[in-house]
Amino acid sequence: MSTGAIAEPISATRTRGWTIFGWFAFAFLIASQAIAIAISPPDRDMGDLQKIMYVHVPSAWMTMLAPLTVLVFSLKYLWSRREQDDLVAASAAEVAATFAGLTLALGMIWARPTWGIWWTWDARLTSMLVLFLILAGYLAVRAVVDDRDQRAQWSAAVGILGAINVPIVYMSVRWWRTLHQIQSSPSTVAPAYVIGLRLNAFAFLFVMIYFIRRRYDAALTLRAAEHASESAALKGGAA
Amino acid sequence: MNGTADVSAIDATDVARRLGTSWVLRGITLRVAPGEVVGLLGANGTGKSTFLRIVATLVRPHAGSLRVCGHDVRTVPARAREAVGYLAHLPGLYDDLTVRENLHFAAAMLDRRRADAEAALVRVGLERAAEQRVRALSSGMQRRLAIARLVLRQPRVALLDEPYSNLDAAGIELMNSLVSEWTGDGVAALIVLHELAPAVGVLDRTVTIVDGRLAPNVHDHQRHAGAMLRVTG
Amino acid sequence: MPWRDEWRRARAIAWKDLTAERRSKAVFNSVIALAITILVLFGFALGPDAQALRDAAPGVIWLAALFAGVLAFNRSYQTEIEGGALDQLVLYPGGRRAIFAGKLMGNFVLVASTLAIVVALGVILFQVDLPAQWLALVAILFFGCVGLVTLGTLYAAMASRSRVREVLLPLLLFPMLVPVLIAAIQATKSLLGGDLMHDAGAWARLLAAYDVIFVAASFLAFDFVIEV
Amino acid sequence: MMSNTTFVIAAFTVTWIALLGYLVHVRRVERRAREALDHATKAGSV
Repeated sequence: MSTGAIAEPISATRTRGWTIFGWFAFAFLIASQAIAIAISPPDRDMGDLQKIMYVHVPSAWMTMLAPLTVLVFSLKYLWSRREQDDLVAASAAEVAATFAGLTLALGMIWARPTWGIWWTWDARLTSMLVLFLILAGYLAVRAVVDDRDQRAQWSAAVGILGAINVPIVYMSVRWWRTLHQIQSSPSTVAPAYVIGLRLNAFAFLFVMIYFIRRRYDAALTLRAAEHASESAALKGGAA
Repeated sequence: MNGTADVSAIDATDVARRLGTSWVLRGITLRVAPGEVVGLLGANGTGKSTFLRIVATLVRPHAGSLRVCGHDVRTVPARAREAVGYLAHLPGLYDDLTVRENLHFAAAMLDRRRADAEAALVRVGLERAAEQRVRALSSGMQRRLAIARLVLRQPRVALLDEPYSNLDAAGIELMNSLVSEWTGDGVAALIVLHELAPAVGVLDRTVTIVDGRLAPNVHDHQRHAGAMLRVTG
Repeated sequence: MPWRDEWRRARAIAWKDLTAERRSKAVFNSVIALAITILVLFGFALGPDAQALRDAAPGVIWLAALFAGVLAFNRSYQTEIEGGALDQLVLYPGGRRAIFAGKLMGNFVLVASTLAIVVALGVILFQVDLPAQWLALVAILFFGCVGLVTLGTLYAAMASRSRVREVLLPLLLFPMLVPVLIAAIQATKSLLGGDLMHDAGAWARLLAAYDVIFVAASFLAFDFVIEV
Repeated sequence: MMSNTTFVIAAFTVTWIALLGYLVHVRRVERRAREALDHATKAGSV
């Protein structure tokens, strides 16, 4: 039973702080993309396709990082029973699903010119699709259950087992793929691209942190509203 | 079990429970001593059964505190659960198993001997129907089997949700004799009632839920007076 | 010794589920009917050509088991919920893991017997010739079934108590079972082909690891799932 | 070569659509939450 303190709404000063961080994150992203495109060498055969990696790879990394956040905060919730931990896990799951969807779209945009088909059962792409479905399952559980504690406990269980399964899914899919054709990973990253990639990876990281934080703050406000209307109803009843 | 006199069987303070955003229970404060029988009255939908399920640790309170036999339902629900026996509105039996099999299953789950199960069967008068599938039993007979399970469990706190519904006169007599027997051993009972008549012989007092809280009640029978009441009631 | 009490309770629950099921056959008949229907429909879908059928047989057998399993998992809790029996079950003293263990064993016997029938029928319908190492095939079927039943029983404890149980259970279960599906189907395929590449062993190890991880994780998670 | 550039542009466009789209979603959730909070606190104090 979450006897923890009811989550209070976020104070105004903290919001302004995070808004500044938001602007910084997006500015940093624009800068990173511009720099990456500028310094990447003109490619002989692939045209500019390598540049898609500047968004595809960071997005895939975030899609791996966000479920880890869900795992950590779900475990923390089961331990502390603090509503805040549950709300962070839920926010991270929603952001993870968004990045997973983006990564899948970018994977298809990458596959089309590279292999001439929109979808290939490539190990990473397929694992990403399974991860997307696992996250959809997590969000479905949260949408279906009304009681706050039950929703928190069930989604924590689903989140933890889902996160444990991510590496296993990737391993089984990779084995399944290598049985049938050599691993079709993009050619090893030329050093010139590494800087661009790393820059954009940090940019995506800042954007993701900002998204999770904003979504968490919105969830806190919603929770405070629920708390206020419930205590109002409690007092109202007595009048 | 800890039969110390001072530990109250049920100690509820401002127990509240929501359904969505509206409050079904706004703040129930009730103390039931061991050996006491309390009737819980209230119109339909006032949360009588909900409160019973909270005491049975099936449902968590959204606010307030509750101790059953001294165990806090929030911190040690498992200990509170061990002291409780819950006769629900639904019989909670397995239709495809026979009467005896249902009770032997309960005995296995409650770590009781099969002989205890047979004794409970006799106590509720179901020994002749022992080999019948529960599916074939009338609802009154099914309730007797649920009561037998309660006899087998020997709870410290008996939570009875409208136990008299679809019981015949003999069934009501059986229920009341069991309750009297239990309260003699210091077992407390909280009985959700629709109408007072069948239970009047065993009730110490009644409380009524009005608008999510307990209203102080006028029918405060004493059990010995109850006998006289039954004649006139 | 609490461990022995838990085991006794789990056995009692499994016995109760299976005896009730043996008598009513309510779940078993519908599960078998669904599995056979799926087999036959895949037969039509994949065309009469024997080689195509033979290649697809492992996949079809496991998909039939998966869909039939979903039906069985939801039903195993549903009958308890409707009669109010789940409340009584949860109120018995002692750990809730005995409930999970009991349900797991009950569901395993149900799904394993379904799988056995589906495999037998699949072999006939899809003109599959059984390999020499049929024992290895049984091991694969066993490990795959354990994975399927473990997560199915855990997630059904949630799905069966929610409004949209028919949708929620497959949505939760199928993505999580991707490793089991891939490993079981690939191992069955290589065994049927005589395991020339000797990879059936590798798949079996992956399946076994998956089972160990998720049986342990499900037992730990069950307390949080059955409560509230 | 022309087609490759279009795919690169498509990739960046899709990325920004997704990121800004999620930002719009979060702001909508935030507005709904704040309205609910104002409504509740107003009802409470009345």
